[in-house]
Amino acid sequence: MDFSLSEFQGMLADSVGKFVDNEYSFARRMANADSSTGYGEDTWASFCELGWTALPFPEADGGLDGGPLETMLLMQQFGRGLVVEPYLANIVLAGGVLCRAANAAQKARWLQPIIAGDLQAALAIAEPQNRYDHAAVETRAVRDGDTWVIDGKKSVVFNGGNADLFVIPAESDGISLFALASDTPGIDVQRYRTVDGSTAADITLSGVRVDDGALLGAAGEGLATFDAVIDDAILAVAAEAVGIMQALTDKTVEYCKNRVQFGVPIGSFQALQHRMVDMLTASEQSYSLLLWATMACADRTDEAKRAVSAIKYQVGTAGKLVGQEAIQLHGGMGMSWEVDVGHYFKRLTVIGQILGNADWHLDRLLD
Amino acid sequence: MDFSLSEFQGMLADSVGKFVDNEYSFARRMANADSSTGYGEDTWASFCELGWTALPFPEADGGLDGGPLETMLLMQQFGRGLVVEPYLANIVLAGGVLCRAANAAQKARWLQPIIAGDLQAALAIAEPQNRYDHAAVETRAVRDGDTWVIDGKKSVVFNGGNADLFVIPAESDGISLFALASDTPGIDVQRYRTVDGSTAADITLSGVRVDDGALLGAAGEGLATFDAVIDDAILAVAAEAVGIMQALTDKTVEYCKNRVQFGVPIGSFQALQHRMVDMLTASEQSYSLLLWATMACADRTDEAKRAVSAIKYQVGTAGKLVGQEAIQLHGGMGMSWEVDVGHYFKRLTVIGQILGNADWHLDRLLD
Amino acid sequence: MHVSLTPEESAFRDEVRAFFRDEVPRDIHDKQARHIALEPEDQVRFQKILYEKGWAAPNWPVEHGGTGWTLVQKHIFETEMANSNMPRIVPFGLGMVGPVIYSFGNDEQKQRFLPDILQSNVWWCQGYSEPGSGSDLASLKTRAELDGDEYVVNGTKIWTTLAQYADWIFCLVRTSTGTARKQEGISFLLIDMQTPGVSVKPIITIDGSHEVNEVHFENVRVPAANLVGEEGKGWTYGKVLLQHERTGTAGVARTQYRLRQLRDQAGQSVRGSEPLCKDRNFMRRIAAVEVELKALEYTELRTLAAVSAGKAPGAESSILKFKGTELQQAVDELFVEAAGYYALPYVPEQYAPGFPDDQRIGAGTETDSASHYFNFRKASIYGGSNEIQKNIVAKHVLGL
Amino acid sequence: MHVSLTPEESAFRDEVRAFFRDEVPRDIHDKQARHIALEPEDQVRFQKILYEKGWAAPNWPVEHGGTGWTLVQKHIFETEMANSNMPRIVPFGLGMVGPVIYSFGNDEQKQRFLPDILQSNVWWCQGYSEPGSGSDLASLKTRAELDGDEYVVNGTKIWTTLAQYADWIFCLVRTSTGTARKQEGISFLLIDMQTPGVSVKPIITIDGSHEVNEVHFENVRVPAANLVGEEGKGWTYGKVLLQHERTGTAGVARTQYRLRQLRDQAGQSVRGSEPLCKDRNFMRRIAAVEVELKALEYTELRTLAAVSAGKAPGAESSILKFKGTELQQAVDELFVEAAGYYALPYVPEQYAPGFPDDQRIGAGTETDSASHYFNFRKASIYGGSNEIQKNIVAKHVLGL
Repeated sequence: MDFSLSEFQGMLADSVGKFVDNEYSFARRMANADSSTGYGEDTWASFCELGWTALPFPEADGGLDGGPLETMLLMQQFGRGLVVEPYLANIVLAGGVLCRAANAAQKARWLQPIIAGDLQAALAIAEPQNRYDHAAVETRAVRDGDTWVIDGKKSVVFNGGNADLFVIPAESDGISLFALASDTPGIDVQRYRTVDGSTAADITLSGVRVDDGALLGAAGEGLATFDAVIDDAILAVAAEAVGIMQALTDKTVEYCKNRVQFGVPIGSFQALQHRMVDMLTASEQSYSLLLWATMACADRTDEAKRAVSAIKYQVGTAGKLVGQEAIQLHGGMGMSWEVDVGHYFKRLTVIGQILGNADWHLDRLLD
Repeated sequence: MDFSLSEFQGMLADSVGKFVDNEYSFARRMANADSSTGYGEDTWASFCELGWTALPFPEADGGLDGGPLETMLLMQQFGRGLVVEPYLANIVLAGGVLCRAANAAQKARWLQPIIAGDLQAALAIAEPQNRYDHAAVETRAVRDGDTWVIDGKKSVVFNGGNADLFVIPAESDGISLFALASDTPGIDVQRYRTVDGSTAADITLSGVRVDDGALLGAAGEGLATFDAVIDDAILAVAAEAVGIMQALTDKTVEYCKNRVQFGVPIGSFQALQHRMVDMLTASEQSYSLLLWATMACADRTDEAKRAVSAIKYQVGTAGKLVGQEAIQLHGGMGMSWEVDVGHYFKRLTVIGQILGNADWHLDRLLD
Repeated sequence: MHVSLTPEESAFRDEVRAFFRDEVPRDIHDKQARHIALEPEDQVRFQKILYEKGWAAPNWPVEHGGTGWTLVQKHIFETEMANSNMPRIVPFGLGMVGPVIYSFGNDEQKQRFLPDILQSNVWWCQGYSEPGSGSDLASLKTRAELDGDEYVVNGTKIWTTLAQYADWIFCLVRTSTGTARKQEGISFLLIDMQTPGVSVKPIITIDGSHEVNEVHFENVRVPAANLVGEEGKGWTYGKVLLQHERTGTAGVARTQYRLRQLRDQAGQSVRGSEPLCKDRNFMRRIAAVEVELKALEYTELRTLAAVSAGKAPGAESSILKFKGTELQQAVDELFVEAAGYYALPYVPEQYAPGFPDDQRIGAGTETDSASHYFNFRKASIYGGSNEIQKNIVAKHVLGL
Repeated sequence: MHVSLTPEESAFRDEVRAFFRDEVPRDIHDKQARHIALEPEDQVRFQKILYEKGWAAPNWPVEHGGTGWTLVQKHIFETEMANSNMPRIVPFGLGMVGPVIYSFGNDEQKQRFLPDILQSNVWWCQGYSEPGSGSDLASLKTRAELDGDEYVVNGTKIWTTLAQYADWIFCLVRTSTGTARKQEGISFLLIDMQTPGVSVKPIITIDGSHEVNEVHFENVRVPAANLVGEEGKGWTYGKVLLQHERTGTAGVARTQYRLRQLRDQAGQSVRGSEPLCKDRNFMRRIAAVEVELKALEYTELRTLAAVSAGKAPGAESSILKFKGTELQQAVDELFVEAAGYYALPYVPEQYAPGFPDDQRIGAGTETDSASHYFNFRKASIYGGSNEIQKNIVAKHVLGL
């Protein structure tokens, strides 16, 4: 048992932290979110240059061989800076599936361009009827001669409006994973913005026809990959949530030290002090559990699966408390679009809603 | 819709309130609880004189024709005064069954003496296996010629150690209700004190043999009576709980106004002020819901059944908050046997545990 | 003590219910059901229908156009209005400045302003908060200096709801400085928004909507005749108004209605899936809020009964405000959680008039849940933050 | 970063586990399992077994008898001690006065007191709180006036845990008055309980138990040699001790153990009924506490890692205290709720040695749940109330 960072980990955390502090102001973030793609293409190019798009992939695939701990360090800083770029969608989710399930040719075609920043991809997690049970896939892939015919509907696909490539789980005696170019005939994309300043899309697949070259891994055996990538994504957004909670706690304390009412800073009011202590505690407890969960997954202990649900539950409940209190203690300022706090709150809310909410994961802990 | 009290109701609330204020000091309460019976026999005699033991019974049975509202007014004051006497067990529970199910001869034999203060009775609600589902009775009554043979085990019978008469629900193609003298052969009584200063008993029935004179109402048709009496009892303890919460809130506010730390009354600390406001709110909300639930039952509206579960849920959750905060804000004083606050807290805890806890009743609201 | 309605009360309930069902235009019903924001004209049209019926101002004295209803009738009216999913009454005229004018204004002011308020001819807004004075309202700095028979007003009001539509604004302004207590020297002034020097600057809130504004006053000349009551006594009038406002903000009936909508929504299956109502944990959370709402309904009735027995709405109204908004917000949360992933899409255009229902993202109004949740975080902040309410209760109810 | 144990750490864990299993007498295991209160002799016997093994004081410096363990070893030891359901170490000697003496005492004091503490030869108690000074500890009034080479002590200490068994008491006393700050002029004094003028008066707590006391000092003459450190600096020493105490009171491993016991209990059927573990709502509540405990385990490890990296246990230990006690109390509540009606019986005699198990009321130890719950409401009050801890965090961590 050991909490110390390796040299590489220390440098990584440091460089992402510096980027967020020096290159990624709130104004920049809002401008990126307001752009046509909903993220900063320049910013993404910087991520590639800094090697972050390569971080979680094996060296053999041109990656930096990072694991859950490295992703955690990066995402925590991204949370702190409220980074809107589609790292989760593109690298952790779509990249994660490709890295695990694609063959060499497929990796060359899709994973390398992702790492290089030349391809945007998206994994379809949810369907309209399956709420948080990503394995309950009703989109069907049917064999027809040499081809597969895919029909179904996918909900709220992160980065779905920007993606050149969709990774689509479909039912075919088990779950199969397909990589589909977004311009494949039969794919209809309804793009929209999301409340956290990002973008997503609903996708309808109608008689989409592809050959085996689109199949990632063996037919009907994609669930293990799908599950593993979802777990990775949960750890990643949990780390992001922890970064957000830390930022919100800091910002709220700072605001309350400076906001004067009744002739004194409101931070001098004991009732508010105790509530900020509760925010800090929720944030610190979440960080502690994040460390445990991420290490458990990195070390592949028996507890790993439970740890993933535990941390998602934790950031769901703690995130709600910290986010709501941050708004409340900022008063009208917390309600203003012009002020960063509300945007942190909204992203924290979104994290609570995706990949299984707190209730869902607490329930999983009973089984 | 009308919140005003009738003249009788106003006088009743007034007289019980005055008794509690003037005749029932905390010292008296503790002495009553410490006596061999666990209650004050003199005090009980006063209740009879004042007519309170007759309150909920019809005039035809020698009662005062009170309903849920009158019981509420009395029990709320009893809560405020932390009355330890077995009004719930003797009058509301055992008396309630006798009043509803007994025939004239049985009433003359058992109900009249209860009203007169000459008989202590107890209704067995729980069994070791049935948790809060009072209808899941495993005690069995089997017909053998002209007699019934009863076998089973009853848990935590309030007033069970003092009772001359047990009212025992038993399964016999439906639930039958039996009135058994406590000295009937085959009845074993394990008497003990309870954490709220009262007494109770576990009862084992082994081949207890009685004739039809012991049967209250028709064989196998006792459940409706049993249910109705449990509902009455829930309303009664809810009113008691509201009285306790009001007392605890008042006592805590008073204590915090007087307890000086850091050179000022601790009631001047905003964090504690807001917590006392939360206590007040929980107490007021409980009182409001109590009014609704009791009126709904008195008026027999469609909501009556749900109202009973709602108020028991409410006093369970609010009672926990108010009780715990009262102790916490009293600090060491709240932990002391010599101080009344802890005893209010314990009674409130017990009310939360009996007749279905908050979780149980919230679940009933879903059905 | 009785919870049941008398036959007369039942008949009144039926009348109110039928009125909302039959006399309010279908397009308003329809917009409400589909979460389409009402235009100001819709709002005025609705309020004028109430006026025609004589029901515009149930809480006003009869001589000024009130209804003379009993407490129970008012409760029935509120409940039926919520159950019929009617628009909220814009409160600034009928709920706020109206009562101040009929309580503290002079006869000329009553004649001049009350009829237009009652008929919703004039749109009012409220100028209380300032950038530096949020919870500490009495520290307000907007100055009104008497110059002849006019006040010259300079300063900034903030969080002014719907000022972009307003014809008039009622303001707390400072008419003298250097008073012993900062609550002194504040006056209550009525200002025509068309007066030169008044400007409105939008504030966008975190849900992306434009509801609130900054209102700037630069040498705005206001006739002294627009002063309500005595100069320097504005704080007293404003406080009465705030207590009225707080009682109103509990919004129990409306939250109860929304909770029933949520129950309905949870009962619906999406493409054959098990409906959310099979999730006992979620339903327990609904039930728990429902119990608290029922309790608050009776807390409000008890408070109003005390008021109708002659007591002014006092510090108890603060409990209604903070508990009522907590429960509103609890229901908002449950809607967001019910929506699952469909809480994410931000598609305000699909809640604009004319957008075809079948092209909406998500089922029903799921995608409106997060915006509603974000927007209504304001509820625990405005009208005196919930923390201020707890201070009031601690001081004036508990005597701490 | 790693969560897994190294082979050496695993071996250490096995050694500790085997030690508690094999070297601690059966009667102690048995009493613990049956919730039978240990006699003081049992407690001393247990602590002496630890001493013989060299494990009496893992946190002490090696030169004074500590173990020299790593942070991880200490964590393993704590966890295994809890998992083996061992008695709690009586903290006043080993956990409190010992560290003060080896940190601030002179050599003579170290030689005189530390060996007896380490060997549990002497029972200590703690004289901090006074009737008028609870949370406001520094307002203490017990006076110690130097008279020749003796202090004459007068005053009253309250909530003194297990003073009825104590040989010695360590006290904060006021050695000078009229100081600029009330924290000044406080000294740390060791007093033999046998000294004339010391008297102990029991306080019964709401669960009916006798754990705490008032200790009165009437002209008690204490050799000046019993002053630890400098006169007037006692507050500093006492604060260090309190921070040690707070770190210790998190009690995560023990609460985790109790939660597993509760899981076992919930898995048992009473006379064929459906066991409580089928109640998903109850099990969700267990799981929620379990998550928070796991988080607190790592919060504690992080704090200790910082300490072992050279930082003194600081204000962060306050978080461990209030969160740890909240979770202890949450588990107490769950035990009460699991007991249902059997939370009611108050039968302390059945938890006395020699009472036959088969005559107990209720199954297992259900009837102990309410007493435990009542008794441990103290946890959020003592050692500096949880409110004081939050004040400390607000001031020293958040800088408010």
